Amino acid sequence: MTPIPDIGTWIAALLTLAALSFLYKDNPIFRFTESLFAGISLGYYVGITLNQTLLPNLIAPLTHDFNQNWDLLVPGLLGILLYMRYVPKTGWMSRYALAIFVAYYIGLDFTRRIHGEVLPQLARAIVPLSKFDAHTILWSLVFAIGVFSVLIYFFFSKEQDRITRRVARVGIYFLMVSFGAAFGFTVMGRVALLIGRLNFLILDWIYPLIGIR
Amino acid sequence: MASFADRLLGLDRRWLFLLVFIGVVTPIVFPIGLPVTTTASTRAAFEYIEALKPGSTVLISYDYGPSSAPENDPMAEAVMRQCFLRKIHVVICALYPLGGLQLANNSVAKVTAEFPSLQYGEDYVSLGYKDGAAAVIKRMGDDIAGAFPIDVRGTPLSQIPLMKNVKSLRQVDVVLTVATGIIGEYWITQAHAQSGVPVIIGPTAVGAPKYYAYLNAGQLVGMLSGMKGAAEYEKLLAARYPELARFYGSTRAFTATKGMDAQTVIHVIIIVFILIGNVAYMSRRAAQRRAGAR
Amino acid sequence: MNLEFGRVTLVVLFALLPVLGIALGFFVPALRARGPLFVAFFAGIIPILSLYIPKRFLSGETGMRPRLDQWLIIVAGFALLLGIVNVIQNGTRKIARREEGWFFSVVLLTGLLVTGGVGIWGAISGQGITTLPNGAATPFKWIADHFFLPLQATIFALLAFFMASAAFRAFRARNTEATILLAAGILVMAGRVPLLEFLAAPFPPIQPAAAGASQALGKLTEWIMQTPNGAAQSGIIIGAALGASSMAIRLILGIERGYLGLGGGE
Amino acid sequence: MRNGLSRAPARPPLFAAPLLALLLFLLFRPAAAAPPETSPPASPELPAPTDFVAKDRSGDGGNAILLTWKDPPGLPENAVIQIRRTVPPAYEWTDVATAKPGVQRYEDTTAKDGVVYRYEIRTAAPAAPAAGAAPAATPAGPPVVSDPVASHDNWFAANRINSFIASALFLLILLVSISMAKSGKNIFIRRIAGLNAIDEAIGRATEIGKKVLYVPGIQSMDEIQTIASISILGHVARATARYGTDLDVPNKDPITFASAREVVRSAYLQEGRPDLFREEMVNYVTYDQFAFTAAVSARMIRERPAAIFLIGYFFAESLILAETGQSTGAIQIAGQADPTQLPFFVATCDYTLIGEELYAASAYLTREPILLGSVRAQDIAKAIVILLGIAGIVLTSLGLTWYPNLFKTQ
Repeated sequence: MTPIPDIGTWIAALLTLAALSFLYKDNPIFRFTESLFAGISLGYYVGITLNQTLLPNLIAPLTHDFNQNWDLLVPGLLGILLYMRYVPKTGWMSRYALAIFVAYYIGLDFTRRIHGEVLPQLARAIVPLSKFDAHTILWSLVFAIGVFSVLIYFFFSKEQDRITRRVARVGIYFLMVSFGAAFGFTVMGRVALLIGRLNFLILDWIYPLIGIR
Repeated sequence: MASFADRLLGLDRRWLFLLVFIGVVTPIVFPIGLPVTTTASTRAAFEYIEALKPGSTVLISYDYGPSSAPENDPMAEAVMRQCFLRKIHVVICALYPLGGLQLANNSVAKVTAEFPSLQYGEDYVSLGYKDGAAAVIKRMGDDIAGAFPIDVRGTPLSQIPLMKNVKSLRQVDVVLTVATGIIGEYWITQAHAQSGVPVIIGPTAVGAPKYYAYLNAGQLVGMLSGMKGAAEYEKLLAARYPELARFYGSTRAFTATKGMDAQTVIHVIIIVFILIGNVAYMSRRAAQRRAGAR
Repeated sequence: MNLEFGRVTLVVLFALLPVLGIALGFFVPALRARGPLFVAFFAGIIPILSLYIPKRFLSGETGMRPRLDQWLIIVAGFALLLGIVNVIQNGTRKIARREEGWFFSVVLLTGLLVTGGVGIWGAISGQGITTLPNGAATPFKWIADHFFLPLQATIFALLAFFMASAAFRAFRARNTEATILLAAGILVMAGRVPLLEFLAAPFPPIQPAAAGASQALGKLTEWIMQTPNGAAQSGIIIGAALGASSMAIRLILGIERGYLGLGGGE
Repeated sequence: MRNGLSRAPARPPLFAAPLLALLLFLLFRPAAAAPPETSPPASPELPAPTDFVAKDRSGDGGNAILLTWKDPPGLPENAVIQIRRTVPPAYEWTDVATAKPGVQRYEDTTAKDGVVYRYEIRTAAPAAPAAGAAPAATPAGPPVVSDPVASHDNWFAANRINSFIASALFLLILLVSISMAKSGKNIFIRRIAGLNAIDEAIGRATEIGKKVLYVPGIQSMDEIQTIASISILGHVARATARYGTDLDVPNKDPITFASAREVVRSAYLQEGRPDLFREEMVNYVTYDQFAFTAAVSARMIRERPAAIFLIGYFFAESLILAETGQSTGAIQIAGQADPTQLPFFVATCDYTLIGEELYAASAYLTREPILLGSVRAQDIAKAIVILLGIAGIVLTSLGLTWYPNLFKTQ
């Protein structure tokens, strides 16, 4: 660690302060910072995409072992097809690239839903009410009631009668406990982020600046 | 009363922002040292390392990124200080892809600077970063040099005195994984399960619950859960070692104890404001009802 | 040349069919909408079949599904340029017309061109975008470390402030639901930090009791997170997964086609 | 993870497995080869494992042989099972692995498809536990040799039969419900508050002459929530086209951006107002989550939209956007299917579409029979889930502990 903050630390510290100034109100310095951030971040992903996606996944395989990877020309062409939308007459061609991209990932997503979410979550909700002590049984019962009442809340195509309305109400209560608890649970992690930022400002910038080590 | 309640309810949120800011800055600059009670899992980790003989080897793996640094940094540093005081050898590696190595380098530089007599290569070694956590851990179980052929300074492991007797995880006495995300679990399911090396984990508070099962099953010898766990560890260290008590009482650097001060203060601020808001809301509603009844 | 069955099938489905569709699309306008939906069906069905059919041509390491995955990572890489073109178009227009705030568009475009430029240079020159052989940072990494990452972390850290203001405003006992939200929120917040010990600090005699209560509160927090919160999350996840599955099936079957700009439904 | 088979007793019947094994057995019946020589000589006090079977691991992508055996009674505590294999007709045994007692199974994933192997197992007890002792010195029991076996890739992942049945059943329910809805069956759909508010919010924006801001999440079109959001965006854009209200759709993902622009353009066309559509309505900001957040938050403060829609897949930025929007006094409607960010939307927005409501939205807004039929199908599926769950709790409580395993997937 250098005793006097270097230029990089100065830049980072001033940008940190400028970004925090948004909390007071919008101002030209924040606007400058926010525009710079938008530009740099986009440029950053240009570098990342080129060096970490296109180079290793497309260029390198094609140049090093074309015979094994000749088919990668197709995604290259599909990628270029996306740009057909900038020519009004041929805009419809780009639909092919979009359709393949979307449908593949949505198919993949489908495999995660019933297989990876519905069945395992259902298995989790099925807890025997005989094996353990009264305490555990009560908690298992609470868990099961929670899952099923929330599901009943999500019934759309049936008019609620007296019973289902009450069960759905219990479901809403469970949702509210969950939202409140999750909110409270998250505060700590967010404060840790702020501690990290202020640590940087105080320990790496201000202290060296005023000569405290 | 009602008008005061209205003013409270319509409070400019920037006052709250200012309070939060002060609440975090103050403990960083002037530590308060709020009381922390130690939990069994932290004590277990502490005592396990206390029981190691001088010359044993502890591996500390930096398995987290910058966003959880305030929670995770103090854990790694506290254990490192304990090891150095007890003349236990420390091997450091980093398995988290984004920024893990830089964190490890900074943190190691900071702590080793506190112990000027330490010799790199004799007392501690930094292996650097390797991509593909699960595969790396698996490889280290058989052959550490296979996973990390050279250390962070470019020296082949075979030429490093400390590594002479540490060929695989089997010769490591305990692993501390300071982790966010999945890498901590790899140490349990791969390293501990295959080579039997004891594991201590230092997860973020959000990640901690899932490790209780491993702790109960005896697959972990201890756990420092979140910033609170790290603060507990600092308290245990300060109680055992007067020099660390002096250090933690006077350091300018960030410690988990300061972090917990800030966390507690912010939680108190938020809870107090919620309560104030509710009192003001109730009194306004009561006033409105009275006005309506008239 | 590698002419495995799976690979050739991919090329037929996602190169030959589209080329054919485009060629015919010039003469039969109806195909401009139908063609993509037809191809989409095959793209969507491959991962689903692959879940249940472990045959190597489909699901093996170089089979159709993993290979299609590699393909589409490349397509996504190309897509970034779509956004960049739009940003440059909008920026230059603002500057050319001297619209309000045009100066900030200059800043934005400068940031984009400099950072993107050194990133492209890293790829062309072969020096990469991390560290140079002598251990120094590349210009790209230097910009990332001192501009990009601090800003990212700071905006992320704004959440600490917004958590406080949102809690103050939202956690009010307006009705039963809001009261439950409030109670759960306060309990969990109090259980995460040694709050009771803090409050008991000035009164040494009650400190042990406070420490005990604090731990009990911690346990209660864990119970809330695992039992009622876990149950509600399970319920949300199951319901949402069914909704997502039905949407996925409609999309793969070509019933849902709004995402292509083809209007809703049929 | 392919080790799921270790839970074998608790899973649905693998009818395919014995069938395949039989087939293999017929294909590779021992070709009357002389029993292979083994060395070193057996040590008589170590008992041999029994019931040794080597077969292709079923339902996988090939290159794996499954070995099962029974530990002999009276196995010494420090004993291990040595596993070796050879490629007949050559009989050069190579070490594959050692297994601890009690495991009684091993998956050899180094096998090559189509190559015929024979496996041999035997008990071995290392004389001294000291590491580095020569393996040749360990006394070993008599070997047991398997029939020849070869691995191959399979046509059906038998261990996924439960999810296969569930998916097929859901597809069936969906198609039947859609066709019933299309044939004119009237389907009720209950009120969803957040969706009624959409028109109200756009109406207010029109009154005060401010724009409508719509953020379709920060994920790409590879996420179903984004698709659902894009479909709601179509509805919002039709309304803004009808009322002549300004619309602003900032994007973080470039593919979502491309799709959103098509959808908005086509909505303005459908409403007969292509003159009102401007390309800048749907714009691209940046690919970084927090740079996007900063830019959109600033836009909220500067341009003060009257209505803000945050619908799609959001991460940590949810609260920054929603809290900033709240401070501008805009009507805010949020929607997300994934539960993680819902607490923050619920705390800061006027209306929040929770979980499945996001997917029911299109049906609710358009009342199209196909979409109503889908919602119906989802309800039927939920009813089945609830019934299976309640039945499960009753049955497991009665001691049928295998029941929940019917739903465990691998």
